[in-house]
Amino acid sequence: MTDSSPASPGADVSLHRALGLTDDEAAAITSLLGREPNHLELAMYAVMWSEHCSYKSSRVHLGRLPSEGDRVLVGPGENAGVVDAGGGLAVALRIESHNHPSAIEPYQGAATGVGGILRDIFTMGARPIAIMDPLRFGPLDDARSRWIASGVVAGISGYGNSVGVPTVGGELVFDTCYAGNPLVNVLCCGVLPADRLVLGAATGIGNLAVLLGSSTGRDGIGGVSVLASAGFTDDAAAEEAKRPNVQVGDPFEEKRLIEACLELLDAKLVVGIQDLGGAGLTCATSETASRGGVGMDVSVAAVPQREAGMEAWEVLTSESQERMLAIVTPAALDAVLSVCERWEVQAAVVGKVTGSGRLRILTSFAPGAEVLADVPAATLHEDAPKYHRPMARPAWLDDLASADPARLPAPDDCGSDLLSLLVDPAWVYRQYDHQLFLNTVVAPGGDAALLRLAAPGVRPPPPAAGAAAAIALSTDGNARWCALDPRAGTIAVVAESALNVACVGARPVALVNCLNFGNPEHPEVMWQLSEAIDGMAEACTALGIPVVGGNVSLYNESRGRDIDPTPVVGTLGLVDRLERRPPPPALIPGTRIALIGPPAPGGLDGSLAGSLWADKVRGHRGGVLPPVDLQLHARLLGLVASIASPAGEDPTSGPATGEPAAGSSVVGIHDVSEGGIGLALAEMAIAGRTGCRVSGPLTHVALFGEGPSRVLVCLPPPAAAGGEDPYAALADRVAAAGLAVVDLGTAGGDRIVVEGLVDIGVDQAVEAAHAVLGDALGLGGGAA
Amino acid sequence: MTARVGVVLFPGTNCEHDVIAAVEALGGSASLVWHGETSLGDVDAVILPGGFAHGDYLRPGAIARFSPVMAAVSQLASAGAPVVGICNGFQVLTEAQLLPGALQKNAGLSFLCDTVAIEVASSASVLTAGLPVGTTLRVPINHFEGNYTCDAATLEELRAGGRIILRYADNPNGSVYDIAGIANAAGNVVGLMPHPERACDPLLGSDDGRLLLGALLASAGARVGS
Amino acid sequence: MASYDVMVEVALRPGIADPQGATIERALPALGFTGISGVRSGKAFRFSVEAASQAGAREAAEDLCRRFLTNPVIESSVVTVAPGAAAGSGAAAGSGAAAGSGAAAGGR
Amino acid sequence: MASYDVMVEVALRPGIADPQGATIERALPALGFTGISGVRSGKAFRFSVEAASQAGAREAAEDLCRRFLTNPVIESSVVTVAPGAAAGSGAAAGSGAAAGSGAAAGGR
Ligand SMILES: Nc1ncnc2c1ncn2[C@@H]1O[C@H](COP(=O)(O)OP(=O)(O)O)[C@@H](O)[C@H]1O
Ligand SMILES: [Mg+2]
Repeated sequence: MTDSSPASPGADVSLHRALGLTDDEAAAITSLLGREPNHLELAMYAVMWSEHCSYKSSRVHLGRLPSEGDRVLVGPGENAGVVDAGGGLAVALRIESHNHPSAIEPYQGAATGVGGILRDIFTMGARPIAIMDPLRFGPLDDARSRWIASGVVAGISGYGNSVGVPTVGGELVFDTCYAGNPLVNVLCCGVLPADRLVLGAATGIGNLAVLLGSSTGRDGIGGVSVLASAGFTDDAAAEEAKRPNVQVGDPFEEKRLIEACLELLDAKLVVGIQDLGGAGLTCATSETASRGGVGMDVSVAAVPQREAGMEAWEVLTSESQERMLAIVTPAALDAVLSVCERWEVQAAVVGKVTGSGRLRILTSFAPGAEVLADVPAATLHEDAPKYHRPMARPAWLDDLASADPARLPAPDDCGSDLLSLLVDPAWVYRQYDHQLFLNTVVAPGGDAALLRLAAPGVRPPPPAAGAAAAIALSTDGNARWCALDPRAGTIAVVAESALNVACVGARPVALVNCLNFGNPEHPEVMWQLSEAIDGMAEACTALGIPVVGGNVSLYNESRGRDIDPTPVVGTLGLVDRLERRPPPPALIPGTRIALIGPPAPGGLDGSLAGSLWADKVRGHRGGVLPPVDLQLHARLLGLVASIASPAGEDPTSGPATGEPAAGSSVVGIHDVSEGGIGLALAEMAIAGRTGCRVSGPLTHVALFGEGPSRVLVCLPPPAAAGGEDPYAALADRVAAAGLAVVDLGTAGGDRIVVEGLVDIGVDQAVEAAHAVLGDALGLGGGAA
Repeated sequence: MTARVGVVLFPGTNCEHDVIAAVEALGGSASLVWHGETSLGDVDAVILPGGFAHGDYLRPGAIARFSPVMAAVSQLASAGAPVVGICNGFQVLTEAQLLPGALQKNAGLSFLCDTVAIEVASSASVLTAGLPVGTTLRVPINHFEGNYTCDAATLEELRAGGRIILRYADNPNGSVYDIAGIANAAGNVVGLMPHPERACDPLLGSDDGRLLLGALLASAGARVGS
Repeated sequence: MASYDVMVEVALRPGIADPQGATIERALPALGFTGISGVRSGKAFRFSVEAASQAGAREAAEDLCRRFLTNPVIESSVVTVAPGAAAGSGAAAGSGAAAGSGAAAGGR
Repeated sequence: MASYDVMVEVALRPGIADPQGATIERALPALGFTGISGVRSGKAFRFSVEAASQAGAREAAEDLCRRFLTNPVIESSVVTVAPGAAAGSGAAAGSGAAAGSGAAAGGR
């Protein structure tokens, strides 16, 4: 190359370090290019090879997750996983974290997190139909944590409602380990006709790359902004670059972008499409080119810019929100532009697909334009380093294991302990539109969300054999468990998530995960990550649930302390027939309450290791987690899904008789998780505004103990079930599945009574659960 | 005869498909009308559905009321045909001054999505015709700006004229006089914050909304017949 | 034609309930603020107007307030106009409280 | 102690995207408004402060801005203080554009 070769760098060896690249990485770039990279090229590699974009610390471990299954149409590696739902429909699923942005500007951090995950879904050709928001904050007595929590909830509400996608569930956890570093994870699920599936690949030499949506500003230039302080630009720009890189979400732009993109895809006007997320245009252009095995020429001048005087590296690395890159044939361009015009979506041809395999950044498309960067496209995307970072089992785990919480003093009053554990997340989810699209059969508040499988513009599946009628979604994580034993804890988390889905009558078919961990340069953190992945792999393999996607969020630490390991999973379940609402997680007056669980001695009791009670009441986090018997758990999932099934009548039982299906006499159901049987009973009492009188659990350990594979059910008395004893019928099925069942007592009245341990009013419980969040967060959480 | 309902789509509207599904399930026919159209086409009634027209930027309805289609909506309203604004649609109708008053932020200063009890307070509207006063319905609400506000004289006029058609049993948003829905003097232009289309299937928790939308289709159908 | 910087303050009319202002006021004691009362919340807009004169710019801005930026049922506005420094920027920095006494636009 | 009327204008920092301002600006031509550009949207608060001096009132108001009314990461504020006419009212009518040049609180 002669005149048009990229400007050569100064002899500035510190630049790559300032950009976050190691000396070895810089050397690798030089050898890939066969020459020194220039500043722009270095900036592009820096963002693409960042932990966030390249998964360089986690990639060597993620490969151990099982990702194959009959229903998996698209596994990890694409923008979202896609699962075949039968009947010509598919479900796209993806989870992402927006932890760090939310710590700085909670509202916009969370809002842009929602925006980003939506784009991952509609870029696959799917109409987003549901959002979930697993949230973790510092304790409510910390003013900054309250400010973050209320801002995050407002941001999800503000963006999700306005963009017109219902938020149907999530999690809400307050824990000291998240003070200063909240976890804001967002899951999105979409529906598409299986034949509309598009991938983010550029193909067809001569095709055009069209940038859709917002203008590009200096948003989220992040680490790259140090370029300025390295003397890359003049002083005024250096000053400007110190502005915190906060992005502002525009749900209205995103809504128009969704409608425009789905219309383009429906009309088959694009050959590939990709959202712009982290690393902005650099990522979208290099990934689409790399996946398509082609090259691309990109014009900086063609990119609509929101601010004057932007440098090429700013345009190429900006993370301005609400943008998409569509690959279209020249013949389709006019049609594409007219769809965009109708939806008032800005569209500009910024790139051209070439056969060179190289990503070239040009000042413009005019003849004689300068080439600002010229790199093999695939190297940005595929040649990022993979690190086998050192791992070490934390020394402190032995101490934690020997700190047996069974030796903690028993409560003076189990009833008041129970009241102190209650939190009603309704204060949060009442701020979310969870009903749009008329799909939400089980809204937030149940064990899992249950949605009709349908969406505007996507025909509902014909009632063909094998076509799912509904989907169930649950997100789950438990850092208390994972801190004691990341492998066993993650197994328990996957087990719980699958059970939540079963409780609304679904069978789990796929899972996505968001691995929130501390600093990967700490060997203990890498060990935790590796163990969690092994645990997830073991549980998913045993339960037959492929992992179709995920996200890794590292460097979650504040004041030098890593967060407890927090793998969060989102489980997708399918339901074949949907004719009634599944049993609510509520006590129903006049019914018998039974506990289903493992038959092993003590299996129904659980343990206080890593339990909510030990932590919240006694400030104790220790012990050895009870193991999960995954074979038994798989049988439990099948049993629970069938007794909770929302199918009206059992199609296998011959002609319709109007009788409930065998086992469907269960009228209330709730799994037992955090807080043990005590909390599960109280939650059911609150949901049903009905008390209970149960004998057993007999001790506070059995009352608050946590352990896997347990479910509470309500059964009508024999008289109401036409004389047959539902308990006996259930006991037969439970025994056949190799599980145990015990009769705990009856539901009714206005007091929650566990003989010898608890006697509190249902009203008291309702009030206690209700007051927590409103009191703490009601005034906007107070000052930062 | 089947009533034909035009459902107006502004950029940012999101309940249009739900409204169409509900109208069709009740035997009506429904079609989308793009906000940039100057004509509503052949329709007997029009619904402005919920959502966030133009992102609710500035104020809900503030930009939407300038859309070309609004002149046609206003004409249809003067001609006496049913015009119903649901949630964001109600906000658009007040901004367009087809209905009096304004909708402010909820008193609790947060978005509210819930299913609430509302009572029919007047049968003198296309949406409540035939429903006895006092009938209680369970219908979802879903809004941030649903706190109905008007001056004392307007409130008196609304009360005296039987134009307050729906009231909350337990006021969720601070609306004056627990107002959930109002009508114009002729009863053909109606605005309400609750979403009847979300209450048309027992599988989703309530089908009380069928009574309201059913009344609307009957009113629209009656005009066709006459 | 010259460029003028306009600031519009939109406030709720007296007598219209202001839950946001009231909520802020209620939160203040817990934050250690005392002696603050009568909190009212409103909106502020800044923009540039091309006009032949400052009076022309004000007229355009007041028309915009009346027809668009306020809902006269509940809101009133105050318009402040100043000769534009650099056209098109319109950010708040420094240029607050310019000359000209506020005139309520968007009449009843 | 005396009462001071405070006006706080909260604006997005320059460079931070303002979707609301941009949407309003895009809508203007259809409404027949031309020559208006650079629309930025913000918030306005008015309240009364009891303080020993005008400087004390300003200090209290700026502290409130920093700690509560703004997130300095994306917003800046301009505080205007004037001796209170009638304490406690604080509505926008008439009292706009008081003396005192705006000083940016919630600094970098
Ligand atoms: N942040 C949130 N957003 C929406 N829904 C939430 C949120 N947090 C909790 N929920 C809902 O509240 C219910 C109870 O949550 P949780 O106790 O975490 O359920 P489980 O223990 O069964 O996993 C679930 O339906 C959940 O979806
Ligand atoms: Mg559960």
